[in-house]
Amino acid sequence: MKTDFVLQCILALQQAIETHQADIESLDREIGDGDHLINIRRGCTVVVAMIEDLRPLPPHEAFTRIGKKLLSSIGGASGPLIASFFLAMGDSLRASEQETITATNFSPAFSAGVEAICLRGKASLGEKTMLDVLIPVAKTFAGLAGQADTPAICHALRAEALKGMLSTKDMLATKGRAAFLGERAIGHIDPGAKSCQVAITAICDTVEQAIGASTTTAVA
Amino acid sequence: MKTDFVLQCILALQQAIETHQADIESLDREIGDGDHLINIRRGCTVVVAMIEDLRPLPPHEAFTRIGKKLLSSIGGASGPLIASFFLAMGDSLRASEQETITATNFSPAFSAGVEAICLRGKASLGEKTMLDVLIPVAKTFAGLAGQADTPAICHALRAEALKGMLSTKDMLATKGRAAFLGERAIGHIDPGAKSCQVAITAICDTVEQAIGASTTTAVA
Amino acid sequence: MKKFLNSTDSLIAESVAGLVRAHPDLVTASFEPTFVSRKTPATAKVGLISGGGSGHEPLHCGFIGRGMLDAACVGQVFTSPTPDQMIAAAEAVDTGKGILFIVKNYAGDSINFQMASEMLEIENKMVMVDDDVAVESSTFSVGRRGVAGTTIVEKIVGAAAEEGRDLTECKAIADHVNKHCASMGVALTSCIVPAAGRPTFDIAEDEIEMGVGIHGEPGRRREKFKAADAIVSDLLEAILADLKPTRGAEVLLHVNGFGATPLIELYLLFNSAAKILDARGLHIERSLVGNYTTALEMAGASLTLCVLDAEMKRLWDAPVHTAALRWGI
Amino acid sequence: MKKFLNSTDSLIAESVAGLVRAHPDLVTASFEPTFVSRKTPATAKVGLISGGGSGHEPLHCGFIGRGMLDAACVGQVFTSPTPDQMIAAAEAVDTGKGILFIVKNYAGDSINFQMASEMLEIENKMVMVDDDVAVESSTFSVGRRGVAGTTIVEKIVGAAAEEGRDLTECKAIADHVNKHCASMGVALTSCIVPAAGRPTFDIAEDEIEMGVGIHGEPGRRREKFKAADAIVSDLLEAILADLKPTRGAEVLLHVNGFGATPLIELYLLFNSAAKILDARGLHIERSLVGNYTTALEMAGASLTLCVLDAEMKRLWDAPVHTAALRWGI
Ligand SMILES: Nc1ncnc2c1ncn2[C@@H]1O[C@H](COP(=O)(O)OP(=O)(O)O)[C@@H](O)[C@H]1O
Ligand SMILES: Nc1ncnc2c1ncn2[C@@H]1O[C@H](COP(=O)(O)OP(=O)(O)O)[C@@H](O)[C@H]1O
Ligand SMILES: [Mg+2]
Ligand SMILES: [Mg+2]
Ligand SMILES: [Mg+2]
Ligand SMILES: [Mg+2]
Repeated sequence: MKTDFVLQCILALQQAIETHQADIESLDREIGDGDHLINIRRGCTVVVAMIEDLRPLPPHEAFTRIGKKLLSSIGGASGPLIASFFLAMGDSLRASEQETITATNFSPAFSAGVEAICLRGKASLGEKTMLDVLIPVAKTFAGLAGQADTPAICHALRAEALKGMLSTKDMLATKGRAAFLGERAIGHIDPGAKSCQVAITAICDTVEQAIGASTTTAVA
Repeated sequence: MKTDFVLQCILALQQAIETHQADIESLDREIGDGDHLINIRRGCTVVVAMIEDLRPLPPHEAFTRIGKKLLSSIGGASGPLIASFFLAMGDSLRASEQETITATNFSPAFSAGVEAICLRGKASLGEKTMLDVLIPVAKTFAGLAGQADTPAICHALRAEALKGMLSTKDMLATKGRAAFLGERAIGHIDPGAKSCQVAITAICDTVEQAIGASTTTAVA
Repeated sequence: MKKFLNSTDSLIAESVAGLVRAHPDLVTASFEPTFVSRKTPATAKVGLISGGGSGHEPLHCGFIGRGMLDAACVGQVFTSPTPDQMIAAAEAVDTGKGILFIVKNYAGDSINFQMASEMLEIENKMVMVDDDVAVESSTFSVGRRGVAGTTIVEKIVGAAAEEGRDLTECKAIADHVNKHCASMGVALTSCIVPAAGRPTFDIAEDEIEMGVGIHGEPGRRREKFKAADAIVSDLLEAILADLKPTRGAEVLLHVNGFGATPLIELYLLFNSAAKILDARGLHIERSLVGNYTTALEMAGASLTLCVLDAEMKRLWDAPVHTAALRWGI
Repeated sequence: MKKFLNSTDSLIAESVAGLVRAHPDLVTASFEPTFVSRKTPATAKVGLISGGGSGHEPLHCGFIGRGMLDAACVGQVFTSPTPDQMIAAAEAVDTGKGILFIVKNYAGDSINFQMASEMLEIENKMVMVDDDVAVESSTFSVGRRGVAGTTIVEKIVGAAAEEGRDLTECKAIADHVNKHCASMGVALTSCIVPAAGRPTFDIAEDEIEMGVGIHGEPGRRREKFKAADAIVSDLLEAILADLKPTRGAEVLLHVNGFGATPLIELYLLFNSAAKILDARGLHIERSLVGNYTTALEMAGASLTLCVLDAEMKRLWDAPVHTAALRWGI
């Protein structure tokens, strides 16, 4: 998959966030400060506004540009974390010097991105954050990349994202704003986990659809 | 009627204000600032608290004391006006040197009280204030005092008070807080007119009841 | 109604006590009759006394101190104080140079201060502040309401009194400032008089009250909610129609919050207003943004424009040290 | 939702523009990236930079000026600003003596300021303000939230920087103040994030949120509404349990309104708190009452106690000239 397709995924992601806007928003009202939807939306808007500038670039360059832009436009806790994710993905892909993304080179990039979030946020699995979606997805992806076919990978990642998102519900938060709530955060899904799950699902759907529509290897 | 009976009337008046509290309050919310009931209540409370001190005094002295006390405890527009009313009544009765109030000496005192309100508030009939009750009542009282019997006077004054109160409904206000509303005050009864009507009615009722209970001339 | 209260009866006394505890170097309170005055009384100047119903804080007690008021009489919520309070305050602050009462033009305040003025055995004058252009006064003998322009009057005449101007001069300056001030406000929600326990007026989620009074009194009209720029334009139109400042005039722009409108919005209103004044060729030389003349917890704001001359500017800039306004000291 | 707005997207920019129009002698704004800094930059001192999400005004932009901050970075409502803003602000105010970032302890602020600190090619340090005792921190690595104590930290370290203390000293003083501050708040109603358009939390007419955060985050517990004295007693109990001041200690008592609570009630709270502190043998040597660290239009208030030493008192009293705090100048 080339930058063109990455951009298509981003549009799909934006669409999916809008579809789930009410959920995402109310989760951050419940255990956060009510701005997560707005932050993610702002991120989507600025990236979508860059699309024509990004199209001619190789994917690693596109990711780096997206990361830089997000770093200066989202803010909050999620902004620098998501920005770090894109910046690290750009670095990883740049190192592998590929013009085209495949499951094989994208999985380590994705893992590098998730690792960057862990470092930046000083957080790990089980702290009731977006990482409860991202870490298991990265792990599953790494296990399947090069082993399973694209639809199977998409299927597995979607399931993993869903499971991770739901797992945050009964957790005590130890990072992010919800950590201040102690027991009162229990019973609420983490908003960042929700938006990441929505994003991953949208991307998997887009990849699957593209495979259905054409069987060129450029997609996977 | 002696001071003792004046005090009985004041207790009845306080009772009547409580009975009509919702009406009085909402009228001042509609075209005032929502405090008229509270102001009148505060006035009743301080006078009732003085009752035992007032009981041994001649009526003129009681009225003067009430007026002074009200002047320093109600505040707002209604406070100094009602205080002036009592002060002027005290002065008038003092001049007539009577230990006992009769319709004949009380009517000029009442008129003097109303006159004091007019002077102090620079207001007259038809300006949508308490005077639209008080002026016609004073006039009717003056016409009947010494001419009609007490029940007839009570009956007439009650009717006059009611008519005066209702008359404020369609008036444009030219005095008091409602004057700032222009056309928007039309359709609302003046709160001060309402509380005066309630007070006069309660006093007339009390006088009538007292006559029913005993036929001593001390009452009328 | 949720308010921080112990009982509605003790609200005023407790709040005044808190003011004095918070500013013991500035103010002291007397009770029965209740008034607040400077901790360190002035020695030889015209005594400036204001007051009115409570619920407009920091007006007036927050303006007691060097360069502004000598004392303020504290009424019940939205209810004028009584003559005995005014007389006691006057006797407490008099230095032999007379007393100027600064009164907002409402029947209650006007009657009570008038009685005090008559009963007081000290030379005194009164200035009636009536800056609210929401009320088109022509047909009514009561004139206009006194609102947020009061702060400006009190600041400027405060400086004049501190400089040693005599009673006649102080009265003239206060009248002059009042004449050059015009205000109009808008409410988004109602206030709740504590003892009443419920909103003074009902207003829908998509309505605003244009020209509202600082006691939640109705204004010019009920309107549909609209953009800040449009609201500001309406308010300023009424204000400018009244003041008729000449192009190039210097003005003080005061954006006053009624209580529940956050500062972020008040500054936005200032920005809206500044753009319009720029276009009219008026120069904003001084400004004041914040909650100064409030209406309990009403959401909304008023704009006040005061056309300045050199003397007013100088007096505005003079040092002031009160709980709510302070500079140069 | 009724707010004075033209569009939620332009709210911050318009409000910042209004701030600059209202205080042109004090502050200037840069856009893209957005920060506000002193109109007249300091020439040789540690640069103090704060910032955070908008909606807490006057914090932080209202504290820019002599004796307090050099610049503040303005985020979206309740959303931390971004590293590029912090870097641009640092580069603008640096005089060669280094930068101290004053950061409220939230994940977003902490991560963004941390990134800026790493990317910045100017010597810099960071102080994390975490005065909110509502959050019992022991079990969580994130610590406590930074709330109204921030104003006190910024004032005192502001005076120290103005005196010429170096970066290490400034950081130490700020940490010292933070360690001696403890705060807790209570909400009566919710705030509304403009872009969200509805209340952040639901709360019944007879409920209060004890220990609420300044973004409307839940606190310790939801309770039945009760008398002011009882509320204050609970807040102070938590604060005193944390600070453990010795009998006879001198304190600064800060009653901070969250936005929609009128000053009359804030002073009443001050009075309630003062009675309790008296009984504990604590001396209220300094005070601050008003809306300083707000949460948009939330009704409610917080109490902050700061245990003072002679140096802190002296620095608190030092001249300051900002939009929201001013004395001695
Ligand atoms: N330290 C962290 N590590 C990973 N994710 C975090 C961390 N802190 C917060 N988050 C994520 O960020 C989300 C909140 O994002 P957002 O609402 O945009 O920012 P803020 O909390 O500053 O308002 C949380 O739901 C959580 O998933
Ligand atoms: N100038 C006046 N003359 C006579 N009555 C007046 C005058 N001004 C006001 N009133 C009466 O006072 C009433 C309002 O009283 P109140 O609500 O207690 O005081 P305030 O208007 O100061 O809040 C009005 O309804 C009206 O009847
Ligand atoms: Mg959030
Ligand atoms: Mg009234
Ligand atoms: Mg009143
Ligand atoms: Mg946020």
